[in-house]
Amino acid sequence: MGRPDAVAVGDPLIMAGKTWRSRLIVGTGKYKDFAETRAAIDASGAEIITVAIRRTNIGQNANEPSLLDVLPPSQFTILPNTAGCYTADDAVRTLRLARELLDGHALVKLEVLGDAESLYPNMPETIAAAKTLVAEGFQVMVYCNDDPIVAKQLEEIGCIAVMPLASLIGSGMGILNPWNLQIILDRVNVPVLVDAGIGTASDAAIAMELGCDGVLMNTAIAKARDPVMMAGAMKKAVEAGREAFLAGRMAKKIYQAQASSPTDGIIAPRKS
Amino acid sequence: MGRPDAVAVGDPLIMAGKTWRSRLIVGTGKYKDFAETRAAIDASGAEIITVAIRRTNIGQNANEPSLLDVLPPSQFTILPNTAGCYTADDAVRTLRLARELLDGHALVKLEVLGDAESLYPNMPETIAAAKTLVAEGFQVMVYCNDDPIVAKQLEEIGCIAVMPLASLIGSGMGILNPWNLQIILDRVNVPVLVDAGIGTASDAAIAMELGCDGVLMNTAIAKARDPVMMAGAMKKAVEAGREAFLAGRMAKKIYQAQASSPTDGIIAPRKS
Amino acid sequence: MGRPDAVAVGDPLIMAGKTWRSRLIVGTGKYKDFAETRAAIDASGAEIITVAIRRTNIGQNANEPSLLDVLPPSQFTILPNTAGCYTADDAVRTLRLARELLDGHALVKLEVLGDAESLYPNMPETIAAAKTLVAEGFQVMVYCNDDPIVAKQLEEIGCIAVMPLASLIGSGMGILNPWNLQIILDRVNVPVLVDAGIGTASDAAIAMELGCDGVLMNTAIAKARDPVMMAGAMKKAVEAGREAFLAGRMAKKIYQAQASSPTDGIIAPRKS
Amino acid sequence: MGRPDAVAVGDPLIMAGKTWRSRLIVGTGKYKDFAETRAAIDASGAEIITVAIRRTNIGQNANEPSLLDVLPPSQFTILPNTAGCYTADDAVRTLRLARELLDGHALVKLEVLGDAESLYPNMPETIAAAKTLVAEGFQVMVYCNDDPIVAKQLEEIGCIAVMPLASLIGSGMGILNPWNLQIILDRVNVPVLVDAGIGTASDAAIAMELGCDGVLMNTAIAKARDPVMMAGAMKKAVEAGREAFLAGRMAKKIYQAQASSPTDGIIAPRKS
Amino acid sequence: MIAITLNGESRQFASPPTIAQLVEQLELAGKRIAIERNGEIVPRSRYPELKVADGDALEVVIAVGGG
Amino acid sequence: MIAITLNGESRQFASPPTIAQLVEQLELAGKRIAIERNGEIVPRSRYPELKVADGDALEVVIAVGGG
Amino acid sequence: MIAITLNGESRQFASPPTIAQLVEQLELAGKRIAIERNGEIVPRSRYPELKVADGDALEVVIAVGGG
Amino acid sequence: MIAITLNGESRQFASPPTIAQLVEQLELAGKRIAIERNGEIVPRSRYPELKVADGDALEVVIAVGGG
Repeated sequence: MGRPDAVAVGDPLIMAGKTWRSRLIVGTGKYKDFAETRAAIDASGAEIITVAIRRTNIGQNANEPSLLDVLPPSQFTILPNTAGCYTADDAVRTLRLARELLDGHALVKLEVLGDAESLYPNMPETIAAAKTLVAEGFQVMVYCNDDPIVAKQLEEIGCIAVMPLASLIGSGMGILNPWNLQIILDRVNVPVLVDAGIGTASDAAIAMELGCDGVLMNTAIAKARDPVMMAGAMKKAVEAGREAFLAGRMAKKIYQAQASSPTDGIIAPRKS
Repeated sequence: MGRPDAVAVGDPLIMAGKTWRSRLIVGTGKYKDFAETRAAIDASGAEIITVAIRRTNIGQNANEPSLLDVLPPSQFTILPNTAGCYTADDAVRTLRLARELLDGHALVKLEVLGDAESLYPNMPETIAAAKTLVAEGFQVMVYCNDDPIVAKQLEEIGCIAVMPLASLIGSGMGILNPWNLQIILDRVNVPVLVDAGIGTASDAAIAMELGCDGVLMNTAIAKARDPVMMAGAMKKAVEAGREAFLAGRMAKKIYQAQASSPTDGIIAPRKS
Repeated sequence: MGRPDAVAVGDPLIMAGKTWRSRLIVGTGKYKDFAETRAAIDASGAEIITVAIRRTNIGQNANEPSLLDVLPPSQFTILPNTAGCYTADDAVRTLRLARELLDGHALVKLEVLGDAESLYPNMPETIAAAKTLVAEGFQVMVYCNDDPIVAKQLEEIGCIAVMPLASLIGSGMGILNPWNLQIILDRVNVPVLVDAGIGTASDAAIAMELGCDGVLMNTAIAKARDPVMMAGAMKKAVEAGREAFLAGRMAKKIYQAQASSPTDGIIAPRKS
Repeated sequence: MGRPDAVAVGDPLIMAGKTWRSRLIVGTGKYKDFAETRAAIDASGAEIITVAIRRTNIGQNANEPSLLDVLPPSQFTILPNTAGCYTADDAVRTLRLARELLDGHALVKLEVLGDAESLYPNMPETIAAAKTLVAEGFQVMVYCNDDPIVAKQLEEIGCIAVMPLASLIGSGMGILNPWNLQIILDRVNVPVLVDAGIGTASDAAIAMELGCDGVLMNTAIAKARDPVMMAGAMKKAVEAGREAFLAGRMAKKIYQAQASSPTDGIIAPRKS
Repeated sequence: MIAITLNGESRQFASPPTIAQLVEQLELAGKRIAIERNGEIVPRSRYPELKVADGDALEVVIAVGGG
Repeated sequence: MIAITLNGESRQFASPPTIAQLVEQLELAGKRIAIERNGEIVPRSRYPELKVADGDALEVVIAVGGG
Repeated sequence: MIAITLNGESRQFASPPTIAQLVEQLELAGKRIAIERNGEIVPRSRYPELKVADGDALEVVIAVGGG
Repeated sequence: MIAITLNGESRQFASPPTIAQLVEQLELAGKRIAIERNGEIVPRSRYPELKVADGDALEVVIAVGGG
């Protein structure tokens, strides 16, 4: 390529004092097997990956490999989430377990869901959990609705990143309300990452072009017909959207277009 | 990156029997100077570049470098266009001059405009010009409206690619009617490239995700605040959109989302 | 209602020197039976109704009532169309038959389709038919694509109204490209009616708010669960959209909203 | 008109045990003068009108007419709001004053804003205020964001209607996220009215077509070039949208359109 | 004995009828119809005098519901 | 001599008036108003008897146009 | 004889094992797990000394794929 | 003395030059150009032999930046 890309010239994502070259965070669920999971995550270039915390199946497959064998904390920043939690209390307990599991790791993704059908976040419970977790020293990246007032409140509580949804988890509907994201970006100083709802590459590019600091996705990659190829597409889409944002797009003009070719020097119409 | 990208694994754009690695065609107008033009085109990775044909300024700056010194036919496929032509006759004469200028080069971009304010194509004149040019052995890539019946007719006339507009030339409005593009893609067998109207990276990705074979743009790169960075963004966006199309996106579900994390093994809610 | 509506204060649709109180033109196809057809058309308030011209079923049901018994030319302006015609010649012959059938009636709807799957108009054939029909003294309302250059050409040929599609016939997709309609409205002086693609009441309102002079629809009413109620909804929607256009909508402001309630005189926050 | 409209056949808006013929609630702010206010409200057909509660200008214009002289409670249901309140406490105090002012009137509109620039609601404060007001016997219609979980919670608290925003107050941006409104409508049993953001007639129609029980607006009417005509347009648009919802719209088909005219009986193409 | 094509179907007649007689036979008298013969309109006024000829292609049409 | 805050502005009185007298002075008698004293509603029925006290914060409100 | 709830299932033991012994039994030794007892985290360092008690509710968790 | 139109401007010559001589005069020799005379292309190979004639309309073009 004719130029060093934005990443190489130094445009890192900075959260909680750490820097990352990739602005794409990916989940590890819904894959066919661990091999596909690993291949897709490698193709995505993600440095941060989310994991869920679940009960062991007592006495079963004690010797099967575990997720963290395939995706070791030595190679990736593991971001434990609270998927499946519907109360502040369950979310807090889950992340305390995660911290113990990961040897004191503090960076976590908080999500408290409202109901199992929509998987829409329950913001009052999320706010309550965020207060507790911040007080306990967690570095909280918080999944939230696209309410700019709530997003600002989560920043004030001490969350290190706010992650509004683009659309419902697993819906692949893309960014349903870019205006709310814009208002959030105008108000919030911590990183804003779009989480949930991304369906294809252009959705990720649009999120970045709005000025978001990153994108988190899982289903869009895992449930593509070719997850590994889609992971590569998402990597490029996030970089393309970020670079387009930094490059400053042309103005939109519904009308009064100006030709890309000069308008003088046209050859003379032939006399008929 | 964890995987060879779609280009490397072999997904070339094939037109008129030739193959190209890049699916991004860029114009050479509206840049600050030739240096910026060259840097942006290098960053875009484009192999085909469009040029306009204009009268020389008699007796002026005889020694200044010319566009084709900066962008030599030995390094790029030069695609002469008929920008500024409002009749079939002027377009045909312009391309005959272009063929002579380029030593018999047959690959051309035909555009016949309807008026200077909208720059919307005049399809009846375009159809007439296409018939003449095909008869004279030109390989015609034709700029057209997004009418699927006309697009099919242009294919039947013998155009080697149809290039419907996304929106008005220079407007940067993006793809205003993806449904028409879809109908064209369902009917036309020659390559379909979106030409005109692309404003930012996600627009290009969307065009490719629809299944288009390529994208042609000029203003979106030349009139970005940083044309070279935007050119790199467009390269990635076109590749991302193409790979997303090939990878097969997840299904959209307005509702009934399925969680990305397993729903069993959730820890027990604490008795209160 | 607190005020005479726009119709009553005099805002007629004027075409070919005649005036109509209703800006809604409705088709007569796809209904359960003639009774439903009549009830829906009455509810719509339409004064102009379209009919198709077809071969009689020789020797069959000679005594069954015919459409024009139920919707007599004495009560409605009958607008014969050329639905089902794929060539200029068939369309011209069909309308000559219609003129004879309707005792020299000159007002007709010209449509020449491109293919049976999309029902998208074939504009080159439509243009050819329009020239012949205008020369033969027909008052041609022409169904067309949303190409502003072609729309202008149809006006110059002498068509008394241009009727661009909102989306494919029978699709109910609504207005897919309002920008093209806007460009047509900016250029064309004869009445512009949106024809085809309207799916529900708001689609009709949007068309009128853009400044269109009227709307033509069939499926949206006939294939609603309750066609008669939908017909009434469409009558109100067309009037609402027209009045909103005439009333001049408020400016859109993505941001910096101004409260609808005064910002002074707020009671004092209580000291805590 | 050919049929009694939906209102006449009995489709009242029922809230808190009362029924209203009109589903359009209008504000009384931003008008040129009281005469325009009254004329527009009459044209709108609204039975419920919102008012703000403000300090009297001590000692000034003691004899000028007051809003409630022009719009007496004997003719309209007065809906006092809490516009300008940024805390639960101020909102509660304002509505207690309103109840006293209106002789014990219990039906109120609660809104607690997040900041003066966006006027986006502060949902945590709104929830707190709603609990207090319901406990004090108010019938609370609550302005809220479009979060379906919060909307359900407000219903459970005992609000008699939830009123999610279409877009920012005074923005006229229309319905930015119809999907969230749909999810709310799927979950909430009390009436759902769209409040804030309506800009023109079609916006109101769309809200009703989604299945909303009503629409509340102020700026779209008051700041139209002709507020009285726009008020009439809004009346028709709300009725049109409601009737379209009840009538059951046709299915959308991106493709495979079916002609509205019969496809048999076409005259034979002429032998050439 | 003559043969014509009527709305795409073949018909024989011992002796060529006038258009008016043909319309009568088809029980279309008094109905709103229009007739094309060999691609040309046949004005209603001429039904009584005009006879169909061997090989004629006739189209007899009415108005039906359409959009 | 007492001082109160009335709609945010300071007011002095030689002797504390009743709410009713205050409303009279403000020429608001018979108008649709409501009054809050120190954060609590003052029922209209009690205007005649209730006297304002030194340091009272009063809010006197009416209904105005609003959305 | 004691009974505990382990990941929602009931378990009996003749004599209360230490957490470490329990982990051994479950063949989870050396694996990345975390344990909550009656709503409180059990630090790994205390597995050897801590004994489970009758009625304890234990949750033993691992990391799995999630979004 | 002859007159031609060159890119829309009038030019006189004492005696008609060849196209090659004209290109030389214009300092365009060796540059990528193309020439149309009276609506017809002039092949580069014929520049040396072809003379411009009185009333000729010539267009001399180059490639420039365009979209």
